[in-house]
Amino acid sequence: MIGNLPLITVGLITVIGLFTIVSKRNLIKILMGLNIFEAAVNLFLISIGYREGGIAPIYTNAVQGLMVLPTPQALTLTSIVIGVATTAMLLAFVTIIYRNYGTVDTDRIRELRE
Amino acid sequence: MQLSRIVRTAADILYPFILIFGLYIVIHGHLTPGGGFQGGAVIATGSVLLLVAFRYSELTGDLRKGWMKIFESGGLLLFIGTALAALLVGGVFFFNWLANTGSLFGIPVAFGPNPGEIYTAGVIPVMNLAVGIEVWGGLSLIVMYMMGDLEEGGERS
Amino acid sequence: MKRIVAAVIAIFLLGVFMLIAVQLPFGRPSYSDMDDYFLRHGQEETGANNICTAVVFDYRGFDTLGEASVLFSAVVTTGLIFRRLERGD
Amino acid sequence: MIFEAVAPLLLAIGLIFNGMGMVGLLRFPDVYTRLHACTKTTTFGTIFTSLAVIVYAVDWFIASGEGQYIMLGLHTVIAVFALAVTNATGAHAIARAAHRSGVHPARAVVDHLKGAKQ
Amino acid sequence: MLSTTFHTGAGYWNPLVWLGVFLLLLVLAYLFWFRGESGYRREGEQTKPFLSGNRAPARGEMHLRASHLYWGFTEAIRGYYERVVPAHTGVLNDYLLWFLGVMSFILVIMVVIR
Amino acid sequence: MSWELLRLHAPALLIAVPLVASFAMPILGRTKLSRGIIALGAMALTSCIAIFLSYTVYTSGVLLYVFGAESPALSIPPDSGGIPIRIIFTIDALSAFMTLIVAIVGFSVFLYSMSSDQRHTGLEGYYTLFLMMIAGILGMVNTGDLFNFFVFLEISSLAGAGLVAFRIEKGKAVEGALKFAVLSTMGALLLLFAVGIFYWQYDALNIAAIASRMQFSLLDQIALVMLVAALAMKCGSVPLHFWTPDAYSMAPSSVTAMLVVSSQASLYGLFRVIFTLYGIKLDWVTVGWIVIALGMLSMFVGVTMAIPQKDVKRLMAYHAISQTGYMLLGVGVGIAVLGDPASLQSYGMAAIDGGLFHIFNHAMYKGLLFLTAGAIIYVTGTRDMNAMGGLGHRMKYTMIFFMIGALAIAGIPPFNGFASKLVIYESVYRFSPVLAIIAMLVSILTLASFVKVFHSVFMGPELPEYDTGREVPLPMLLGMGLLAGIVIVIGIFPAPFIDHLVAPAAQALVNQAGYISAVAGGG
Amino acid sequence: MIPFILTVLLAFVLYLLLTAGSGSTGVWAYSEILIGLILACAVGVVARNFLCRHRNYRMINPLRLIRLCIYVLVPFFVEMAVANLNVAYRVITGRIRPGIMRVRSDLKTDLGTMMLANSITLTPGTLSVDIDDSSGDLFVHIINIEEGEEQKALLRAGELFTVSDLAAWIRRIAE
Amino acid sequence: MTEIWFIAVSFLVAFIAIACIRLVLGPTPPDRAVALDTINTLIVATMILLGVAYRQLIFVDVAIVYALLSFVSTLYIARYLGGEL
Amino acid sequence: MIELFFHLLVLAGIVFAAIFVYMERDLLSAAIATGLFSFLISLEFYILQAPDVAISQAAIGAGLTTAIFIIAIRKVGRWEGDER
Repeated sequence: MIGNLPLITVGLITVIGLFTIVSKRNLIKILMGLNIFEAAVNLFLISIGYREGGIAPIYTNAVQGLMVLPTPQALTLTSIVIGVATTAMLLAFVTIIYRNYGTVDTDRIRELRE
Repeated sequence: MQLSRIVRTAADILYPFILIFGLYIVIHGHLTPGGGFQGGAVIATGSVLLLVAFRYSELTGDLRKGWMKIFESGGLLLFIGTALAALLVGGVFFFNWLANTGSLFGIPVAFGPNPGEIYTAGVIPVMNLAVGIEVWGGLSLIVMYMMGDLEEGGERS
Repeated sequence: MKRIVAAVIAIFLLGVFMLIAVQLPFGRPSYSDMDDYFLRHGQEETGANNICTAVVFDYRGFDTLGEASVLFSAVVTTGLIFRRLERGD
Repeated sequence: MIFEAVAPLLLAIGLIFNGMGMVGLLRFPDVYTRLHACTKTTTFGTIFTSLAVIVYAVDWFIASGEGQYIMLGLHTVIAVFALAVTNATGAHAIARAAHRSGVHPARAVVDHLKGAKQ
Repeated sequence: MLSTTFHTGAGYWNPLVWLGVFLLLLVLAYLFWFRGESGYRREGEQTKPFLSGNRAPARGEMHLRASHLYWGFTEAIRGYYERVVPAHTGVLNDYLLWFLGVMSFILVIMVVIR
Repeated sequence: MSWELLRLHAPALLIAVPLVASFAMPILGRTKLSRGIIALGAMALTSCIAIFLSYTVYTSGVLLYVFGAESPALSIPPDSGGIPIRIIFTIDALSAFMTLIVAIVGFSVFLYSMSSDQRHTGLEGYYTLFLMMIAGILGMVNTGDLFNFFVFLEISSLAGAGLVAFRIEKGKAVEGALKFAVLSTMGALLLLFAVGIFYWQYDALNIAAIASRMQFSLLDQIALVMLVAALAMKCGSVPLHFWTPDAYSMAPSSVTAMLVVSSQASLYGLFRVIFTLYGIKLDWVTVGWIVIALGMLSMFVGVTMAIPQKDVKRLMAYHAISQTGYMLLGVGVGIAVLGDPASLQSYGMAAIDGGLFHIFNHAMYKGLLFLTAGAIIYVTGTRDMNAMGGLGHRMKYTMIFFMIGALAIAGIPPFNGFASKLVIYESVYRFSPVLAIIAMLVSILTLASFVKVFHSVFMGPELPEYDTGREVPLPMLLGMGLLAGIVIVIGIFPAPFIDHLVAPAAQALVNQAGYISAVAGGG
Repeated sequence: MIPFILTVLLAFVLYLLLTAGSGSTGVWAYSEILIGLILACAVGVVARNFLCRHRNYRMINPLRLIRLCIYVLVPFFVEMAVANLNVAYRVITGRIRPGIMRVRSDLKTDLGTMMLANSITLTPGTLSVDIDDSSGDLFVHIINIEEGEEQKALLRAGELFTVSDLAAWIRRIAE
Repeated sequence: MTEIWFIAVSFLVAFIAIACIRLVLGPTPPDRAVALDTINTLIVATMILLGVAYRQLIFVDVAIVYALLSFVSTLYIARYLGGEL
Repeated sequence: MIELFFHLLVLAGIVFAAIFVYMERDLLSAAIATGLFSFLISLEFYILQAPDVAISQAAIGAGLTTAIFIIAIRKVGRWEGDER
């Protein structure tokens, strides 16, 4: 139980991120929540690949021993790149929305409804 | 307005350092922590540093969108071209056709912990370089677009 | 009203994620066949000392192509929506 | 071994200075004095903790003769130099931004910059 | 080889037969039309609408616009529309909340109740 | 390159060709001519490869392609504990079926787009994203690896969002794109979370490998819920459909036709997860009823929301939701009887057949309808139906194509919509009569709302404001004509189509053991 | 051309520092040197206009570089140690008397100004806040101004330091 | 012997926690930026020490990346605060 | 044991930073806290023996994400409830 600390953290920040996304009205804040959620998923992936007492999966000058799982790290790398691409694109969208609507409040960005 | 002279001088001096360090990370991707994406992001952060230290309009001579676009596309084409070249030598898409052949980047590596030799790992260094160039172009372009839009006043044209 | 619903859902999801966190034993993966294969054979098959890079660019190189494409499309999108409208429309 | 004798001392010095900086960060009244506290002390403390690492690297290099320890030492030196330059510049940038954004030094006896700008 | 008969499991369906019937109906319609009065004039006073001496509406005004259609239908199930249409608020948070809510709902059904 | 080599490497080329064209586009696509040559050439080549690939799969069974191995069939190396370690494309009949859809719709849409979108700036970016999106959809439907599915889902989502935002002169377009992108990202991240859970339990990412070890523990159930919610959102089923009309109505019309296919690729992912990943170990009654409930809601809410719409593309977007409901209904009935072999044989397979057949038909006629809507907007410059009227006098071909599409979507014989709806009605009636009756009612309402569109757009006197309007250019007509031709042909010859294309796909979907053994037997 | 060569040299030296210890026999492997040269040329192409913005090549002089090294290792380090003791004292006692003063440096080059400003920031009781672009004067936040000092309109840069005059050192290095 | 490194790292992480308090309390954004800058420095020190503690000497590269790049975000914050962006 | 101590502290810092991002109404401060969050996540990756990911997260979180967030904040205004 006490060893599960990273996973518990994953749960906590996932929910914080989701709650930020759901309850905040500011688009920038929503994107920050999305960032937090992304980081939570990345941390989850890294945590499931950790082996107790393991070392990084790099043979250069390493001591002999158990190594942590390399695949989750590869997956996380991919996921981080995707995350930054998404964030950049969404921020560009937000600036265009502000230029056209004069606000970033989701309550007022609802030209498309019904 | 921009940041003070001190910061600009520091940015000037740090820029080549960041560049060579990023290239070091890129090219040593198969030996040390890092790789194409990380190194490319480091180099791109160098461009981002220049963009914050100087005005975007001051940089147009040295940091051009057109070049960055070419880097981006060229890096990706190199990447996918390396992968497609495997079809010509009889492998499968993304087959590591240079590894353990003894030619360029094809020195067989000893198993277990060793200091590492840069001419190993087959297509991995090539792909690292390709991805590094692509990420450099891509991430720089994003910030350049945003800064350029900011300095034009952000009005609709 | 909406905030209450959001709070209830958040608490429920917190429970679910805590359940996941407690169920998984941290630091002791139950299976590791695939990764042990990488650690055993990665170095001789690809010649890279960094197994993580070997996985990224060799074993799962196709994912990396996809990842680079995602970045590329995000950059192209950013360029598109900051473009100037010169002709018509 | 030199290392076992010197390293705890260096680490202790570094940690003490870092700790001073943290106390200053909490205690001082405004941005500028806090910058005084943390920029100097953390840079200095990090230099000392890194010195411990360098001593370790030198020690092991003498003992084993492996190239990786040279690399460790040099990389640490590079990291520390980068840190010194960036820290000082960053502190300057923050101080300038703070002054321009209208944060005036608390309990200041004199402020020439304010006069110079008008 | 290209059989048009299509066994659906409960019966069968052949579009060619249907087309045949359709053609037959067309022929019948043509026959009716053919037997009609031939003295009808397309132009002239005969085709003008007579609105008790009022001005005849112009070309564009005569057109029945889209929102005039199905007024009765929407009016008949007004209670339904009054609930469903406002649910499409156009606010991003609500969309996300719906998403998480439905996910929680399915979780409750799948994991808790079952 | 010899024929045999092409046959061997078709799966790789299928992804590589559009990607290479897309990467080269920003450099080489500066002029109109080079742009057109690259885009249309790459799409034509991709379509040819796709059709060839589908033909190969339908004639010779499941095709494996292992990326990065020495030979394409070396899926499981010795010494790896029986787990495929590399990314594998597992192309069975269902994947081939979806690939065929992408090929046909993609080619028509590109043909159409050659003249419809030429008025805008930034076209090289447009075609870059378009080719990227097609590559993403093709990757989604062909991959046999969960993480790879996530990556391609992101590619198609991001490229799709970029295309939705293409017309930045309207702020609304960016609004639709933002909603689409945020929701897609959320869904994709939840999918990634589920992938993490699977990875933890089974140390595998390949669908077949996970499926062969699946235990349906508590964590698997949670992962299933995450996957179902995320993919149901991506395919636009009520009550997760809110982004759909926003994104569909704001995108350029050619893009919208492709977004429909993108949604259906997500639908494919949903079915793949339920049938192949979980299969018979699933709690099939509950999941089946959940899918049926989503389908019924989608059908009913979609069509009723469509009726009062004034925006022609928004109306069609709601119809897309409604039609997605049919597919969910058909396949949901199949899921609900999955564990009961007798019912599965007597009507379950027919329901799945109907659902899959409807995917194909819907892609064709909905693509056609969106393209005609684009033609109408091209001529009139507005999308408000209240401002339209009398266009039938000048746009005869467009009117005919629209009529074909509208009759097909309403399920009027002899068009293809009728054939698939007939199969769904009959099989669903044997499962639960109420559902079938509601489905028929929805069909009637669909007809009603398309009569409204038809009347208000094409009928009536010529409006003075459109006196200068004329028929759209030839490439647009060709693109629409291709789809219309397929609609008619399938409507008249449904039986061979079902027997040779849809039934193998449905068999492949249900046959989990076959999928697993295909992957496991490759090495 | 000169900027290119300079940048290549700097980059190459940095690369060699980064990869020291790579060779199994010597300090550097041959492959690393070859690749380092190629990469350094690439950096030279990209960054030459930044490193040598003012076409000022004083720093090539090896004497100046040696002086720089000595400066960093001895007077600067001593000043830093004094500075930290000073700050520790202020932190514990809380005895501060802050203010911002104008400091005349007489340094002309950007590099010299930057070094002086950074030295000021890292040395006792001072923090460079702003720079007057026309005259090159620094505005320095001083944590403890001596009684009476605040009356002065201008401080000399050398007065800020306690042990040795760093401003003079920097002038000898950079000007 | 490795215990020393871990003890030092624990102290440094505790200092990071203290700086986090300043980041939360900080009445103005410049204060927060100062705290962020401090945290960066401390994290670099932590990373160098941890790399040695784990006997993974190549981990130092991460610290260099950090030392070089954390500066950029500080500059952006400063430029925004100075009203110059 | 001592490893657990600083691990716990880092994780607590992560949660703390996330909560601060949620609570803060000043978007600039929230962006700073997002930066802090990124740094701590990166340190956590480092502790969990994933240096590749740590470099990646450091470069992205330290340099780029904060930068583009601040550029966007500069465009749309600094306060959360601020309207034009």
